[in-house]
Amino acid sequence: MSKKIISEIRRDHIFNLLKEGKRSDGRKLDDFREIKFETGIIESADGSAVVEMGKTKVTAGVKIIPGTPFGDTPNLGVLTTGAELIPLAHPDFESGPPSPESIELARVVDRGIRESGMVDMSKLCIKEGEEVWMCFLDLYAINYDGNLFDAFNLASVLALKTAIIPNEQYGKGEDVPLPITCLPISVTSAKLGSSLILDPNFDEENISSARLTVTTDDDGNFRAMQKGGQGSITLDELSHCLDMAVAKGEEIRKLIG
Amino acid sequence: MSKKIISEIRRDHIFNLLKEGKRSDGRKLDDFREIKFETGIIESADGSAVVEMGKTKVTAGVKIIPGTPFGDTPNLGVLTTGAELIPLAHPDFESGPPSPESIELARVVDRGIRESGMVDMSKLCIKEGEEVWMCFLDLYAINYDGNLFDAFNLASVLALKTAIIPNEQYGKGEDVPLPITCLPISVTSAKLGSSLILDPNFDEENISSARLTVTTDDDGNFRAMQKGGQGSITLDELSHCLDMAVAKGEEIRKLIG
Amino acid sequence: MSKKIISEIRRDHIFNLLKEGKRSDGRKLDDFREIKFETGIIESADGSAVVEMGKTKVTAGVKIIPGTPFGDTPNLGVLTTGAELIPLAHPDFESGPPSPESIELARVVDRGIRESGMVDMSKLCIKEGEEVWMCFLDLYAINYDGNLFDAFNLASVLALKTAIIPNEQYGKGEDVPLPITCLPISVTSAKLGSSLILDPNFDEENISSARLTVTTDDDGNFRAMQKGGQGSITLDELSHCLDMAVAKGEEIRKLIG
Amino acid sequence: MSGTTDMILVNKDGKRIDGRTPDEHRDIKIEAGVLANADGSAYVEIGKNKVLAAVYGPRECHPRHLQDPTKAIIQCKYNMQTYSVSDRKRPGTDRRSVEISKITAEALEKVVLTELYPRASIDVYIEILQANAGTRCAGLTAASVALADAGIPMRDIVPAIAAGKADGYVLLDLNKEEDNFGQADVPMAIVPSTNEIVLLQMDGNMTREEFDKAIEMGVRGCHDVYKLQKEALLNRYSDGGDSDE
Amino acid sequence: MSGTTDMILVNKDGKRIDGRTPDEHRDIKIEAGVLANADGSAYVEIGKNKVLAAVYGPRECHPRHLQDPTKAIIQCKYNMQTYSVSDRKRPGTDRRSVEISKITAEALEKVVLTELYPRASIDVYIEILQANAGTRCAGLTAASVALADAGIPMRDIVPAIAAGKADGYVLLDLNKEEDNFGQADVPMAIVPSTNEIVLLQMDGNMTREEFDKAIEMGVRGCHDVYKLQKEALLNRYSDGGDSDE
Amino acid sequence: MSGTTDMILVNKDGKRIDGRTPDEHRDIKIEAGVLANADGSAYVEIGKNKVLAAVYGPRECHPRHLQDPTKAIIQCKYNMQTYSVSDRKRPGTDRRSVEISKITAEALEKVVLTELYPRASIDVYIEILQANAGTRCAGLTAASVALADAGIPMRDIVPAIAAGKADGYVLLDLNKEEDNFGQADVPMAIVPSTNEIVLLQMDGNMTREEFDKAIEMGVRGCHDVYKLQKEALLNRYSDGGDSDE
Repeated sequence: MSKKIISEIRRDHIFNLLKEGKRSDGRKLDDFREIKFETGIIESADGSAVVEMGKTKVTAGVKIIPGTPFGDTPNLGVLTTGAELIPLAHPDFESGPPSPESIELARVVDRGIRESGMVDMSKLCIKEGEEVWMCFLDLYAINYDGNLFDAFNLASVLALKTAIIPNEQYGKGEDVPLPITCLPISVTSAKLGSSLILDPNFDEENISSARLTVTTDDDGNFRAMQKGGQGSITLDELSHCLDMAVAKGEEIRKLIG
Repeated sequence: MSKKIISEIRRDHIFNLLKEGKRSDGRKLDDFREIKFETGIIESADGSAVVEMGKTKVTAGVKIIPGTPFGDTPNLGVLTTGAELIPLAHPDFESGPPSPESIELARVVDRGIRESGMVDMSKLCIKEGEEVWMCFLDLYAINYDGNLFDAFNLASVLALKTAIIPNEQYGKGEDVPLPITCLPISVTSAKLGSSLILDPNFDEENISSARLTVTTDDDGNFRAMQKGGQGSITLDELSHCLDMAVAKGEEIRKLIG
Repeated sequence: MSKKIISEIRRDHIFNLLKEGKRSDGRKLDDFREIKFETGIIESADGSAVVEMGKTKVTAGVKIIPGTPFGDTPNLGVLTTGAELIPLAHPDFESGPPSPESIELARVVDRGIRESGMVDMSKLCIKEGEEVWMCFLDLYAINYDGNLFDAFNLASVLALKTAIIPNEQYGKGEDVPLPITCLPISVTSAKLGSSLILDPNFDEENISSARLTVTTDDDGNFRAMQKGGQGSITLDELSHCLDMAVAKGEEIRKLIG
Repeated sequence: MSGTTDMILVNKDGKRIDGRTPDEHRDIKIEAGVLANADGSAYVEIGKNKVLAAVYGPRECHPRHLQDPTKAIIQCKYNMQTYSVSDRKRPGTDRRSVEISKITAEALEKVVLTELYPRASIDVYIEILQANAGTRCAGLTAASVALADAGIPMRDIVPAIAAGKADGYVLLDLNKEEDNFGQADVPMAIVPSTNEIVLLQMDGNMTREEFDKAIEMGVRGCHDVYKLQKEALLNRYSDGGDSDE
Repeated sequence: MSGTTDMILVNKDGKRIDGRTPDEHRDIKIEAGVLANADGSAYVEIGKNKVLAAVYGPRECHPRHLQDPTKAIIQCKYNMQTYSVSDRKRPGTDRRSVEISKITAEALEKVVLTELYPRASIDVYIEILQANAGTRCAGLTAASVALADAGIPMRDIVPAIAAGKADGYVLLDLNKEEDNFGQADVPMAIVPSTNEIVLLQMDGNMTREEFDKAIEMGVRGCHDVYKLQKEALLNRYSDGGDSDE
Repeated sequence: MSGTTDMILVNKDGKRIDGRTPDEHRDIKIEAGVLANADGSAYVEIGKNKVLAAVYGPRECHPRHLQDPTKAIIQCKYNMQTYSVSDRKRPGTDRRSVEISKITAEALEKVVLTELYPRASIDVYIEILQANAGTRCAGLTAASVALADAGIPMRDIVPAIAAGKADGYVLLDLNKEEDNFGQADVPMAIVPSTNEIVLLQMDGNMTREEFDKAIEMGVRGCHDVYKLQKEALLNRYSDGGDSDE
């Protein structure tokens, strides 16, 4: 993701359209691309989902495994989130240890899920201090065309929402759904010049100066935020981003509800 | 092993001789170089061997240590095989993490030993589910002049064949030999032009298009195979490789028996 | 630390002065720079110290944590020493895995502490074979202007000398001081031309041909030594280094006693 | 291969636990051109295996010291996703993946006209989304279609399939149970136009007779796979395959 | 954030456990020019946090493939020393450090005139000597002063501070207990001359109203920090700051 | 060094557990030119230590940023094989190996005419096949012979041996038991023609008097080793040493 090159002409084209409140793919500033999703696509996972936002495509899978709780939370389950920007998904992605970009993605998605209490960790205790369910949430970019934050967040939420605790496999009784309390939805604004747009595609992302990801819960409260990029956002812009995040978050929540 | 350079003249010489069924070192196509070996060379190992095939020289050592069995095989010992292409052995070898070549070597050798059941793993259980003997087989190239597959295989078989389970060291009674059921022998054919030769030296290996390693057991049955190289082998060539592997395998087995 | 460049002029200047028995900063050959130190600077550590020798500045911190003893010393505590040459301290220092220089520094400091028996490891046993106190001693270069060996050694000794075993934190009774038996002090000589000097600064270190670090205990006996550098030292020079190490060691011991 | 079980893998009528005859492969689905960014791509299902392959290149070769002045090199990366197997796989490259990547790249070298692109790299990425015995063959099958989809000149397309042995029978295309509790596995890949072998591994225990039969079965299986590979590429082009570029 | 406790973090009189009012920051000490070798440096204490920052550069950019022909890049490395926290931290970079390093560098980009130094690197090192909630803000505050101390042309200095929520109150500059047992944390950094936000994170649970209040409190807190940053730089120069060069 | 034992390491007659007198080294066997590929090589046995050394170079220096325009650099890699010690050693470089590699390279620098080969690297590989106290000295002794065998111009050959202390006696060339349960170890290496010290380490507990005695003993021991090094090189050339090239 280091060297994102986009021609001057394409850049100017995007900025000229934005001045008229338009986007190069015909969307309004606060439109997402078409969202498609499917769950349960991977039988070997305990929960899985594929999400497409336009040409951006990602998968999420959850494996739920008995393990030892952390010393300071002996009665809580554990959530671990990883994101892989595999080279299959984009010519700029490289093999090797996780890049700062993939680490940030995983941590922001994780934060939204964790802070919203989406998964009721207290119900994942098998034996206090000894055994709890550990949820390994792994995210893969399959085709990258911008806005991995929201695509990964949505795929994660769908995979967890449909996940099954594999009690049978471990001789612990019947399989039950993972206990879910709410659906945290992230909405990412990108700042291009003085315009704020939602769900930036690859070209838009490359010429944006700043990014704000805002994750809301079912009540429209804020659970996680992350500003990125080398630019700044004004207090007014912040306010607009929050408004959009609440409105669009509700819309997406309904879509997958 | 990445940049194997051999002069055009030497290359042509080898190919010209092969057309007459001869090799540059006077061998017949299905001749091995002289094999020398010695066992018990390293007292700190529980089993060890040095093998020379012409100028190729390798060592193998086994350490046998009590450890925890894998969950799905609670009553079986464990075999772990590593191969190191240390820079002492050849100017092309580099320090650092294992190369794909060294990983392939270790895995093919391991496969022959494992699949032949050479070591009776069921006799390596100390206490079911809790403690078994773990055999760490480590291979080092000392001087590399081709055909490490067969040299490593032979050194491994010799080291295991003469290995002792160190019961005394761990207060578990008397030392006993590692339980051995058979002697898997690998025979590697290299394809140069349309000729198939055994035990290729460094120059021959470099100009070969494909390689087939075939490991047989005491009955001449097949236990492991691995095709390598960027070329192909025809079905007729395959058949010839199998014939040679059985015949030469028996010969080598007698040599070390 | 690989490329240490110093101008010819500065180099000649230092050597010319040394011929007259003088150093560029006015010190005598066997003078240390002014030593300043402070302990207890980091409340989150169980022991800590900052040491300045001229412009060289280092910190040491100790964390003392219950852990499992090594199998062959079931009733002894454990000491682990690490040294980090962080890029904050000098433009030549780089991020990444420990360099050979930092490993040597940590190991030489560790050796002096360990071999002198400074910390009475037999008193760090909580339950034989099961639980002992593990002392993690971590050293950081804050500003590097030569002679990290002695600065790190001194900071380590001060941090350990003032360290507290955190019994309370782990519900094991009252906090007590770490049991200290003596104060090992290292004194490093550098050879420049035919001169031997103590406490070399960065410039002196760069043009020195050899280095000898000598660690003595309270009785002036030798506990650890390490020769470094690509030059040699004669037997007479060795004798002089030992004399200086004993005399200066005693002086520094008094300073911190 | 060394597993033992009381399970009957092939019944008296010669039927396997999933109802197949000994020389019958599992259901195979191949789709070409499934990814927008990659120069070529393919999705393959063989039984419960789900595999994606992407090709980027010919492009500049990194790291540069691997460049070959006479031809393109093929670099392959086979990766099992963490949730593709019953026990979660730790992320990152393991020794098995390194070996499979190496032999897969070697198998493809034979058919790609690498000499057309000196100094370049052709990068093949294989992602195992779901694994159920036979992923290396599924991966190579997919990679081969992805190379063709990328428009890279090739002498032929490489199909791959495994033969093997279970309950004493020589069988085509082992499923998970046959692989775990069987007696031998023989993954292989060929150049269909000449029946030359470009990938061959074997582990287990086979007599010469059994092995010869396995090879015969495998070659036939490869030709079946080959047919489906060609169909997938035909579909790709007749569907107006460049729609998502 | 998800901790729960019986501890009363804000009492009936609106006082916090360390005696502060909700909109009061902890004691802050800032010193510029504390290291001899670095081109610029600063030491910051915010409550019990102790942080050192050093700047080297503009200098040649390593690794070279990161060079930007149009401007300098800012590379930041945030590092927690092993003994800075109650449980010993393993040495080396962890995922949290990588994230903080990234957003810190991005926050500084806005104010540094990087376009003056094409192809160069400006390297910022932040060492956490002691951590007690708020290290990323303390680190960025220190880094900003260190950049100014290095004489690198900047549009403005960046101050940072966190707002948050505990016991249902919106609070400025959470301490360790408020961070552990509170309901939200909002670290932020601004460009004081314009109040533009260059760093913003949030985790926990906040209504829009609470969040707006937190931002307002944070902006004011940043201006307080900014004042102390400027004082530190003034002291540095009036003290004859280049004494230790 | 810190071990304690009831074992009597030196008896009333001044004899050690392996029958040696205090100033007697173990049996030493040195052979030069034992590897076909290396430019120079040597095999050394000292007691139960078995060590191989190989030299490649002068050759192009990798990585290139280590090149010195004024001379060759010596790069050394000391490696303990996994089965060389009683507890299996994990493969790969550990901190001890890094330190030994560093001081070994430094010890060799003094005698090699590195100024003859600007920008080049002389690579020394030391493999410990079997370890029994004293491997660093055995390794350096072997490396020195391997350098001479490679025909690299040298001022002198470097021999190495350890002195030490056990049961209160100063002893030459500690064996495993003396090393484990003794009171001090002093590995050293010299330039025989001048008795200059090029490697010196010490750990344990020694008075000045004991240390002086250890150095004296060590210097004499080094001269014994030196004699055997020269003999090995003479044998190598008289045997028609280039036979296996």
